[in-house]
Amino acid sequence: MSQTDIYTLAGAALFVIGLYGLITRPHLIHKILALNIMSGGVFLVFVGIARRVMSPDPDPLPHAMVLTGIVVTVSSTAYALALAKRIYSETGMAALDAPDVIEEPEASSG
Amino acid sequence: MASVMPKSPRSVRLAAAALCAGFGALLVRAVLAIPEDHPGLAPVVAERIAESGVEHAVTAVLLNFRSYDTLLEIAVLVLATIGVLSIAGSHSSVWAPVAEEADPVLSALARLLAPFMVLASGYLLWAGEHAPGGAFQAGSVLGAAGVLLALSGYARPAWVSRFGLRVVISVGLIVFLAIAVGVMFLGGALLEYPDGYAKALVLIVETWLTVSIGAILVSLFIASASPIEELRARAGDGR
Amino acid sequence: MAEALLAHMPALAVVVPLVAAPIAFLAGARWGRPVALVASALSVPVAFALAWLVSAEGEKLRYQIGGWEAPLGIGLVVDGLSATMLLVTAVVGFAVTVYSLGYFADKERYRFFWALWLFLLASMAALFLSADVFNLYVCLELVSVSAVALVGLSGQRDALVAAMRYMLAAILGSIFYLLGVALLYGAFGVLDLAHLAAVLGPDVTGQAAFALITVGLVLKTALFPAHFWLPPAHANAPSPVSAVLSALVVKGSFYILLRLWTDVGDPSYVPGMGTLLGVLGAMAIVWGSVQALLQERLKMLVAYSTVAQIGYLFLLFPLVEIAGSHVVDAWSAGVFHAVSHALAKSAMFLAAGAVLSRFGHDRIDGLGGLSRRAPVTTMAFGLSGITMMGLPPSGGFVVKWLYITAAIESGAWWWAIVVLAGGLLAAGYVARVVVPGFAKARDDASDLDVDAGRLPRRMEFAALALALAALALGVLGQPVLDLMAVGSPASGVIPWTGQ
Amino acid sequence: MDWAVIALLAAVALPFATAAAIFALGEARTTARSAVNVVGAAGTAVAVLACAASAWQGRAGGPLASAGIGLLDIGFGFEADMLGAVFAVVAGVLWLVTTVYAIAYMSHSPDRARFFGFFSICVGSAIGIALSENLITFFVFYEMLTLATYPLVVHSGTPAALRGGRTYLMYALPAGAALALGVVWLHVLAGPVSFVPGGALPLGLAATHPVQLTAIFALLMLGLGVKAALFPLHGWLPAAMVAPAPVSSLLHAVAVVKAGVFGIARVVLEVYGPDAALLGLTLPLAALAAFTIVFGSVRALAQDDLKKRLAFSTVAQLSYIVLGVALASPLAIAAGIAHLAHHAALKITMFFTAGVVAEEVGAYRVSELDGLGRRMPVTMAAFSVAALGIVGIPPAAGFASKWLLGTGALDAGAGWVVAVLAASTLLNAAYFFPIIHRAWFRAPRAEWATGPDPGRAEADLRMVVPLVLTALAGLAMGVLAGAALSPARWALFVAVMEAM
Repeated sequence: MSQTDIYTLAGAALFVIGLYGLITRPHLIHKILALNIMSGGVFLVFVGIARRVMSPDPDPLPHAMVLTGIVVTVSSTAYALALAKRIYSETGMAALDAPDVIEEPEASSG
Repeated sequence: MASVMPKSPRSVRLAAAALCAGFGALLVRAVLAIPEDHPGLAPVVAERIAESGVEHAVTAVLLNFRSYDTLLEIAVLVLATIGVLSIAGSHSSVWAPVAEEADPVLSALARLLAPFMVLASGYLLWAGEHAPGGAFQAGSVLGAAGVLLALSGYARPAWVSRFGLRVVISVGLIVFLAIAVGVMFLGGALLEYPDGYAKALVLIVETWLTVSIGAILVSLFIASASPIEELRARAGDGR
Repeated sequence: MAEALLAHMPALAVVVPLVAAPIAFLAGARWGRPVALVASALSVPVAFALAWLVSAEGEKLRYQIGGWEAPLGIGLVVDGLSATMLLVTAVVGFAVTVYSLGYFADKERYRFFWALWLFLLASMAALFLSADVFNLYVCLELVSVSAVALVGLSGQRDALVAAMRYMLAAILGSIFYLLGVALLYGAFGVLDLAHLAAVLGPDVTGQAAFALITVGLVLKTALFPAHFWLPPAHANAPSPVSAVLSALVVKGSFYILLRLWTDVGDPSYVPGMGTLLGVLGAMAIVWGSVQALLQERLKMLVAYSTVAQIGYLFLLFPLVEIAGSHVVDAWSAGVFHAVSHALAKSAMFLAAGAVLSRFGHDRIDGLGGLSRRAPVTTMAFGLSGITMMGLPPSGGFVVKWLYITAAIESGAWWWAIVVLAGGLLAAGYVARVVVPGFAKARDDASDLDVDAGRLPRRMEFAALALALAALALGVLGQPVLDLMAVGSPASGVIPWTGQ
Repeated sequence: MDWAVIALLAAVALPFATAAAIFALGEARTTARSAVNVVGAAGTAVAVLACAASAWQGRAGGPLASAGIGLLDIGFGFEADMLGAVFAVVAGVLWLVTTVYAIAYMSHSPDRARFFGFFSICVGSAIGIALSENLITFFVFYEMLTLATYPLVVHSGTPAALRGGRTYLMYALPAGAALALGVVWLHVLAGPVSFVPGGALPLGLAATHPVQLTAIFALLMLGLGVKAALFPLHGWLPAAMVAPAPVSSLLHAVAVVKAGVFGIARVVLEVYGPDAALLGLTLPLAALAAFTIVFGSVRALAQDDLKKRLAFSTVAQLSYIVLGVALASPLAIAAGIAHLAHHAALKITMFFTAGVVAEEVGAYRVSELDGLGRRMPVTMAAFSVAALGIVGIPPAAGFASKWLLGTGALDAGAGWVVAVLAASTLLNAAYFFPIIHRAWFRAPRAEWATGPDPGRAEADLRMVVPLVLTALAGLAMGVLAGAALSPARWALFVAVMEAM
C-alpha cells in the first residue's frame, strides 16, 4: 500500500462517515458538519492524488483545487449555518422535520 | 440549540449503513485503481511557471493559470456573504457589538495581538509568491484578527458605514474583475496578463482580496453570531 | 473593433452579469434595479451574437481564459448546445427581470434580490460555457448558493426550511461531483472536457467517477427519487425566483450530465447507466404528475409539474444509447425539451406568481372564475400548459415527436408510451387550474378578492410572452434545432465508443 | 406571390388574426369586436372560395397553390386541393353565417370576447385541417381544434357545462395521443406523408409491413373516430350539447365532427389508398360505420331533448360519410364527400332553429314543440325543410347523398348497404316526423296563449336570416345537384381522382 493509497482511502472513509452522519443525524448543525467531513474526505483524496508524483514537489493542481474547494466550502457552510440559525430563531427547531417524524432526507417527499 | 434531539429510526440507520457500505466499497475499489505513475498536469505547470509571474506553483495555478477559478470562487464568497446578510436581518444588528462588556484581560490581549496579526497577514500575502501562502491565508489571519476584536467589543470601527461595509466586502471581487476585464483592452483574453505585468497585477489582486476576505470572514462571523442578550436569555432558560 | 468585440463574446456573456452583480450590491435597494435591468438586457444581444457566431462558424468555438491553452488553462467553449442554453438563459432572464421590477415593489425588503439575481445569471452563463470539469464545480456552487439564497430571501418560515433542505441537497450533490472530479483527475490527469474525451478509457476509477458525478448531479437536478427538495423550494421561493429555478437552474446540472454522457463519454461507458437514468425519468414523469394532480396550492402543483418534466430530460440517455443511427432524434428531443420547458415553465410560474400577488392566495379550489378576473394570466397559464402536455403547435410537441420517433425507430416503443402517458397526465393537472377558471362566477364560489387591484401589465405580459415563445417553438423551432446541433453529438459523432 | 397562394394563406391565417384582434379588443368594446368578427369571417369566406377556385383550376393534375414551413423533416404545409376545398368552403362560408347568428344569439351573454375569440380559433383550425398538405400539419390543427373547442363547450360555466367539457376532454385527449402515436409511427415507417389522391404509401410497403400498417391504421381511426363520433367513441357529442347554440351549430354539426370524418377520408383515400382495401381495412370500417348509422338513429329516436336528438342524428349522419369513403367505389366516395357539404347545411339549420326555439320560447324538448309552427312559421319551415332533407325526401340534398351512396355501394358489390340505408331512412323519418307533426299539426301549448304576445314569436332577423339561408342552401344543393359546381358534381370529380 502506497502513501497515495493511505491518503485516498482515509479520504474515502471520511466521505462515507460524513454521508452516514448526514442521513442519520436530524440536527441541522450535525448535518452541516457531516457535509464538512465529507468535503474534508474529498480534499484528502485530492491531496493523495497530488502526492503520487515521484518528485520532491507534489502536483500543484490538486492543491490549487483543494484551496479553491475550501473557500467554496467555507462560503456555503457559512450560508448554511446562517440559515440554520435563522430557522432556529423562527421556529425553535434545529431540524427540518418535526422531531417525531424525522426521516432520512432522501426518503422524505417534503 | 435544542437539548434533546431524537435519533433517526433504526430502519433509517440500517438503510443508511447499507448505502454507505455500498458507496464505501465502490470508493475503495475506485481509489485503489488510481494509477500510481500518472504525472497529471505537474510537468505542464513546471514548464510554464516562468511565464506566470510567481515562483510558487500553487500560487501560479491559483492566480494565473487557473485564475478564472479563483475569480469565480471569490464571487461565491461574496455571494454567500450577501446571502447571509439577506437573512441575518438589518445591517445595524450585524454590526452591533457582540460582546458589550468584554473581559478586560481579553480586551487588552486582543488589542495587543491585533497589530501582529495584521503584520502576519501582510507577510503571508507577500510570501505566497514563492512559498505556501497567499491572499486566502492572509485574509484568514486578517479575519481572525477582526473576529478577535469583535469578541472583545471592538466590532464596529467608526469608519464602517453600511455603504462602507458593502464596499469592503466587494472590493476584492471588483478589483479582480476590473483587472480581468481591463487586460482585454490591451488585446489579450479575459485575465490574460500582459507580458511582464503578471507579477504586479497578481500582487494588486491579492492585496485587495486579502482586505475583502478579512472583511467577509468578520461579517460572516458577526452576522451568524447571536447578540449577547439573546445568548443570555437562552442561558437563563436553561437554568 | 467589432471583430475584437465578437472575439470576446464568450467572456462577455459571463462578465456582463458578473460585473453587474457587485455593482448592484453596492448600488443598494433603489439603484440595483436599473443595474439589473441593463445587465440582463445586455445579455440578450450577447447571447444572440454567440448563437450567430457559432452558426456562422458551423463548429465549436474555444476561448482560452488568461491566454493559457488547455489542459493548463481553463477554456470557454461555445457550441450549439451551450449557445442554445445561453440564449434561453438570456431570454428567460430578461423576461423575469422585467417581471421582477413589478413583483418586488417593496424595494427595501428585497434589497439584496438584484445582486443575488445577477450572480445567478452570471453563474448560469459561466456554467453553460465552461469547458473544465473543476471549473464546472465552482460554477455549480455559484449557481447553488445564489439559488438557495434567493429561495430564502423572503425570510418566511416555509421558505427558510425549504431553502435549508435545498442547500443540504445542493451541497451534498456538489461533494459527490467534486469527488468524481478528483477521481477523474487521478485516473486521467486532465480537467478539460475535450482532453478528457480524448483519453477516456474503460477504467474502473473513471467509471466510478462518472457514477459519483451522476449521483451528485441527479441530486441537483432533482430527478426522482432525489426530487424531495424541489417542490417546497420552488413553491416557497418568490415567484420570479421559482420561475428561474424551474426553468434554468435544474437544467444547469442536467447540462453537465449531458456533456459528460454524450460529449465526453456515452451512456454505455457505465453499463446500465443510460437505462437507469431513463427508468428514473419515467418514474419522475408518473410520480411528479400524480403528485401535481393531488396538490392544493397552485405553486406546489407547478413545482411537481417540474419534477415530472425533468423526467422527460432523462429519457434522452437510454434512447441515445439504443437509438443507433437515430441518436440525433433522441439527443435533440432532450435538449429541445430543456429549451421549451424553460420557456413554458417560467411562464407558468410567473402566471402563478401573478395570481398569488394579486389575489393573495394560490389555493386551487379558490380560483373559480379566474379566466374572467385575469384573462391574460389565465391565457399564459393555459398556453404554457399546452407545451407541458406536448400538444401541437408547441415546443413540447416537437419533443414528443422526436422522442416517439427515436423510440419507435429503435424498437423501444415503451418509451413512447411513457411520453404519451405523461402528456395525458399533464393535461390532467393543467386542467385542474384552467377548468375552474371557466366556472360560472358566483360570489360564493370564488375566493378571488373582488377588489384586488390590477397587476402591473408588464408582469402579466412577461408571462404571456414566454408562453407564446414556447408555443412558437413548435412551428418556428428549426433555427433552434439547427443551432443546437452545431458541434454536438447530434451532428453524428460521439467521440468515445466503448469497448 | 400568386393570388392563389395569398388566398390559401389568408384562409388559414385570417381566422387566427381575427381571434387575436378579438382578444385584444376585450370584453367591453362590443361594436368594434363584432365588426372585426364579421369582417374577418367575410374575408375568410372570400379566401376559401378563392381557394376552391384555384383548386378547380388545378383539378386536372395542374400545379396546386401551396405554402409551408419546415421543421426537422416534418414540414408544415398547406395546399388548396379539390377535396380540401370542400371542407374549407363549408367551414369558412358557414362561419360567416354563424357569426351573424351568434352575435345576435349571444348579445346578452357574458364573456363574449372569450367566446368569439375561441370560436375564431376553432374555425381557423378547421380550415387548417382542410387545407393541410400532409398528415402532420393535419394533426397539428386537429389538436388545436381539440383544445380551442373546450372553452366553448364549457362557456356557460354551469356544473353541467363543466361536466360536458370534462367528458369531451376524456375522449379527445387520449384520442389525440393515439393519433400522435399513429402519425409518428407512420412517419417512421413511410417517411413524410403528403396527401396524394390514390394513396401516398411507398410502393410495396403494404406487402412488407402489413401488421404495422394495420396497427397504425387502427391508431389513426381511434384518434379520428372520436371527432367523427364513430361508435363506440361517440359519447362526448351528446354531452357537449350543453354548449351555446352557435357552438352546437357550427362546431358540433360541422367543423369539429367533420374534421374527424374528413381526416378519415384523407387517411383512407389519400394516405392508404388501395392499400387500405388490400390490407382488409375498409370492410371493418364500413361495417363499423354502418352499425353507427343504425345505432345513432335508434338512440336519436329515444331522445326527448331536442339538441340531443339532433346530436344522435349527427352521430348517424357522419357515418354516411365514413361509409362512403370506406366503400371506395367512385360513386360511394362521391356520396361521402357530397354529404359532408349536404349534411352541414341541413344540420346547421336545425341547430340554429333549436337555439332560436330555446331562446325565444324556452322550449328544449321535443314534447314542448306543440304548435310551434304557428308561432314561428319561418323558423319551423326552415327546420322542416332541413329535416326532410336529412330523411332523404327529394329534392333536398339528403336524397342526392343517399342515392349516390346506394348506387356506389352496389358498384362496390356491397348490397347490404342498401338495407342499412333503407333502415336508416325509416329511422330518420321516425325521429324527425314527430317533430314536424307536433310543430304544425298539434295545438299550441296552453301557456303561450296567455303570454303578452300570443301570436308570432319569430326571433331577431340576424338569427332568422342565417337559418333560412342555410335551409335554402340545403334545398339548392339537392335541386341543383346535377349543375356544374354543385357539391355533388364537385364530389364526383374528387371521387374519380381518388379512385384512379
